[in-house]
Amino acid sequence: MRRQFLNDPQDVVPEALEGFAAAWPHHVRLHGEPTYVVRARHSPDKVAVVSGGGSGHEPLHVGFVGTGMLDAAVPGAVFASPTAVQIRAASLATDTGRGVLHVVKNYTGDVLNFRIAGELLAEEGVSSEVVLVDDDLATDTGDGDGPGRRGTAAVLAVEKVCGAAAELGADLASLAALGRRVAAGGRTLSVALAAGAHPGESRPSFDLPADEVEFGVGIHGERARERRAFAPARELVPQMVSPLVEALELRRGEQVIAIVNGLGATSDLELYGVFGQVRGFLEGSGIDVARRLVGSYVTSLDMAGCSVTLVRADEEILRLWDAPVSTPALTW
Amino acid sequence: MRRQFLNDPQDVVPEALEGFAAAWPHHVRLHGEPTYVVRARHSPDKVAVVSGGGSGHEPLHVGFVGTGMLDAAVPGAVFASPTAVQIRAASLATDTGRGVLHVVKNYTGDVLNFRIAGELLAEEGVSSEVVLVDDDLATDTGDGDGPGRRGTAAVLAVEKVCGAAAELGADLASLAALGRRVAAGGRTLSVALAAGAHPGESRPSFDLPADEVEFGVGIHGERARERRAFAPARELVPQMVSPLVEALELRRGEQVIAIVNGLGATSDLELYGVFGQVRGFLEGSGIDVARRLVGSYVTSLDMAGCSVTLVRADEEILRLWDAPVSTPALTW
Amino acid sequence: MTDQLSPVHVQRWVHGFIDTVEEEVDHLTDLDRRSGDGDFGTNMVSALRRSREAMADADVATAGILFQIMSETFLAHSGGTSGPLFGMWFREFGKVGMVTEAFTQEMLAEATANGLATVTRLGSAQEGDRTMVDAIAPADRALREAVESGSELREGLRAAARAAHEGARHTSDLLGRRGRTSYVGEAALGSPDPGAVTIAMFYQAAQRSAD
Amino acid sequence: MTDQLSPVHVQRWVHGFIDTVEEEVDHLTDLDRRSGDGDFGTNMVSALRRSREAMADADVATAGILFQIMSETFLAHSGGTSGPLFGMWFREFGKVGMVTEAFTQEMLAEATANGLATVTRLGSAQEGDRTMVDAIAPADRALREAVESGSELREGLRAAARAAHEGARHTSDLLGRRGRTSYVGEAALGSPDPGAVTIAMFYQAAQRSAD
Ligand SMILES: Nc1ncnc2c1ncn2[C@@H]1O[C@H](COP(=O)(O)OP(=O)(O)O)[C@@H](O)[C@H]1O
Ligand SMILES: Nc1ncnc2c1ncn2[C@@H]1O[C@H](COP(=O)(O)OP(=O)(O)O)[C@@H](O)[C@H]1O
Ligand SMILES: [Mg+2]
Ligand SMILES: [Mg+2]
Ligand SMILES: [Mg+2]
Ligand SMILES: [Mg+2]
Repeated sequence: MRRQFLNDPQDVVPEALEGFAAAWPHHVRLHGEPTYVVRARHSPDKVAVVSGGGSGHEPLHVGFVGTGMLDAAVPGAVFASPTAVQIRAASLATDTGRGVLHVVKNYTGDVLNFRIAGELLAEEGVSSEVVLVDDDLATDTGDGDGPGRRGTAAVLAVEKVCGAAAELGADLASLAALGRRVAAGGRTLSVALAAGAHPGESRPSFDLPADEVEFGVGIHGERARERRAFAPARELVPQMVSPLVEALELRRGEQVIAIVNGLGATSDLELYGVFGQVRGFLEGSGIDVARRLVGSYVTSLDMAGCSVTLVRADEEILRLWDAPVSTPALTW
Repeated sequence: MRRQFLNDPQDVVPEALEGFAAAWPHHVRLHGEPTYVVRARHSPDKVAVVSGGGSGHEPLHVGFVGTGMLDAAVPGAVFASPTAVQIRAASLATDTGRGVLHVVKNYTGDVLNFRIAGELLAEEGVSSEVVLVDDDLATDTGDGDGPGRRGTAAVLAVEKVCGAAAELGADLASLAALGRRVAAGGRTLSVALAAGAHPGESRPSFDLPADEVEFGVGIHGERARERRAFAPARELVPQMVSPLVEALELRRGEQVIAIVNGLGATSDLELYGVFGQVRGFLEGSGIDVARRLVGSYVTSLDMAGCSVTLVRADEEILRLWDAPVSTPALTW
Repeated sequence: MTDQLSPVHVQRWVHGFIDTVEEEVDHLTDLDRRSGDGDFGTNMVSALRRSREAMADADVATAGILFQIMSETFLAHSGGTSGPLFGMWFREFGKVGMVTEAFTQEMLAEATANGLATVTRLGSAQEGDRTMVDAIAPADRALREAVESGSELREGLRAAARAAHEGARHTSDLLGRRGRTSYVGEAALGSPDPGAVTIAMFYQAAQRSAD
Repeated sequence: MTDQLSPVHVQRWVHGFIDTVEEEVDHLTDLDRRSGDGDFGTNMVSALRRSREAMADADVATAGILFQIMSETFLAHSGGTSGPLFGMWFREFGKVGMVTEAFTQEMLAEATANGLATVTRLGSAQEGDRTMVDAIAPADRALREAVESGSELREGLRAAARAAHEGARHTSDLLGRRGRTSYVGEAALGSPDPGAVTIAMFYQAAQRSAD
């Protein structure tokens, strides 16, 4: 039995957004009809960085609106893409004439609606570029014709790095190139110990036998392609990290940003334990964990699980990662 | 079936602490034997603010070590007080000669061990004061002889405000008075929808029927005195807020800091929804939500639930609340 | 009778289309259940109802205005894959009819061609992939031919409606290669693609409006 | 035989105490199960074993050193309520015996009185609340009397051990008012408080060491 604090399940997103905006009045403003969230302090003369996607992944994306990261976030319904009109409106609201960078997780609906929004914007003379984030190694089929890898927690790195560069005045083309470089160097693997439940539903979206984990799970309650044996963290973590290192062809001496991300119901005790193991594994392979982030940033409602993301880093990326950021969910 | 990312359940706290320290090298240092966490940048000539308690409440307390908040945090085993020797060592490590403020949640073990540590410190010529935080309205029996109200999320406000005042140079006596004032003006009520599970245990610490919530639950997996009917947030939230307003005797025009806190497995969507209702209720009563914090700060492993804390505020408290803070879990 | 679709015709067309979809909502949903996730009918009807509400206050001065309203409504409110695609589809009709009072056959052919281009560009589906494109492409060919051969509007619309209908029917034999139906494989064989069926209804309503 | 407890006696005392607690671990745990959460015996034994390990390397130059080691070990490692209280209890014996080589009866009375004061100050329990205080207070009175009446050390220790034992036994009839046993109420009646029983073992071991 799963229950939540909510009223009408239909209203969960609008009610949460109102609460969110009221909680962070110095950081964000909520716009209604169409719905989007923008920075409270508009920044003149910079490329606008805009992201969005289905709700249920909080703090993503609304939690990253603020100085040094997103200019606007466009939330859809739970696990459903925002509409093109929302995206267009958020982009028009934040465009300063220098164009809009759309950071998009690779899901059919998101890609479609952002692409449409881009066309609508172009007709209004607003230039935009899409950075597609497709880091989920579990959906890497090598099949060029399919939908491609899903987008998950690496989106955080793209938003942070591009947000910082935009703040420093980068133009749209170089931001797009930068974002694509970060995304290309990011891979993620996620493991679920228990599914989350949709608002208002008492059953989790899948059931797992006691001796198995969902290996390579997504963030929309869908099952993974694979189930593996449940095991202590010291055995599960290498199964997650080792394929990432291979896929990115990381070599000794290379630097990475490591993100250990809780999927909703995972305790900090566990996440920090996992991070310790991730770090141990990488150091054992001679890879330098130059930066790291541990916490629940890209969630799947109240799923129990965690993801490990590695993002190849260089001096420019690290400098932008380190640049000041002030948002509800990330501040330094 | 509840499962976690862990190795030997015995090692969960030390492993998490190592991961935590590795994740925040610019903020904290981990000391072993006895175990405690201190600020990476030692600040000279200020009263040290030290807190601690059982683990399983992360990010509390270790997540609040840093500039403008705690100088040290002393974690015990899961749900068990740290020892007096740990507390003494952390206090000696951070004392600059101006004394140590101990912020203590009201639990027998914590109170006892902090009190003993205070006596040990006194013998070594280090002065210390205890601020006891006892905000849990559910355990307010009016019985002067009992253990008194438990300490829960109001500890966050005490640590933030006292941490800021200490940073500004306040002396031990005035810090203690300030902390007691904040604590006296803080009350909390917590509701659980599902219990958490101890590391390594597959069963939650209690089971709830589908139509009931644990009303007035604590943060150690213990049951509440009362079960109430499960209801939409718009009905549950007033049941939480209204007694707080009454207990604090808040009047129209008064200012509060409101903290809506997730107990571990509660999604941001829900917490922000709850905050919206808390705010609506208070505004309807003419009470000014001068500041607010929404997130999972004082948890009970992976418990599904949330707490609402109100802290009476005045200009001094708000000024100190607003003062800069830079810790793993709270930064502005 | 007419070689143009005046605003009155367009109103008949659009409302006729909405009426048909409303009547067939269960059927459409059932088709999506066989080949996807079963939300097509409800999604479509809810967006069309919203459109109808928005049209109530509209000043029907141009041939395109109703399509523009449908387009904005679909783009603003419709989730799923088909919502935005239909939003962009209607948009092409709105654009072509933006400055004039009536649709000529040439304009309908142009809007169809533009719509086909837009939908294929955005959705990357080819004819034969078991999508709405399988109804649009034949209608596009029929209208193009009608324009080239100089046949009259009603003829052209009848040909387009027939072509779209045949195209939709033919999707029963196709394996899905785009959208959710691509996950279902052979299980979808035997029933047509709901998006394609809806396109057929769109041209059927156009034809009827001209009769 | 002796009017002082030399380091050798103290060693016999301390190890005798630890031996007894180890032998009685199941009994003590069972008592805590009846009146609390059932961890008393294990907690106590694990802290005492650690203490024994730490004592192995210690230079037994003063009468108090072993108690100091026990105190530090209990304060550093023992959870629960009794751990830190026993840590502070042993500490008073360590302090009184810090600068001399042997315990006189006066010193034992002083340590007991200080221990009583410390435990009651920290735990806020009064005699009669069903805690270790119910064994300490009678022992304190017995030693105080022995010192005043000038009886010899063995006499005083015998009286203290008897008093502590009687005090502990008497807790069977008490309702708990401090610590976890206060939640249990009447269910604990009929079996004594494990903390008090342990204090009785402590004085019994002292008496035996002097024999
Ligand atoms: N890539 C595509 N290009 C064109 N049409 C598509 C594409 N993918 C799906 N469709 C159309 O969308 C219809 C399904 O719409 P809908 O139920 O809203 O999608 P979903 O529920 O899968 O998001 C299909 O019948 C098909 O005609
Ligand atoms: N307030 C108190 N003052 C003195 N002794 C106490 C107090 N509370 C408990 N004790 C002693 O502690 C013993 C229980 O110790 P322990 O099992 O470690 O406690 P718990 O498991 O309840 O934390 C009791 O038998 C009693 O003698
Ligand atoms: Mg569908
Ligand atoms: Mg759908
Ligand atoms: Mg016990
Ligand atoms: Mg215990």
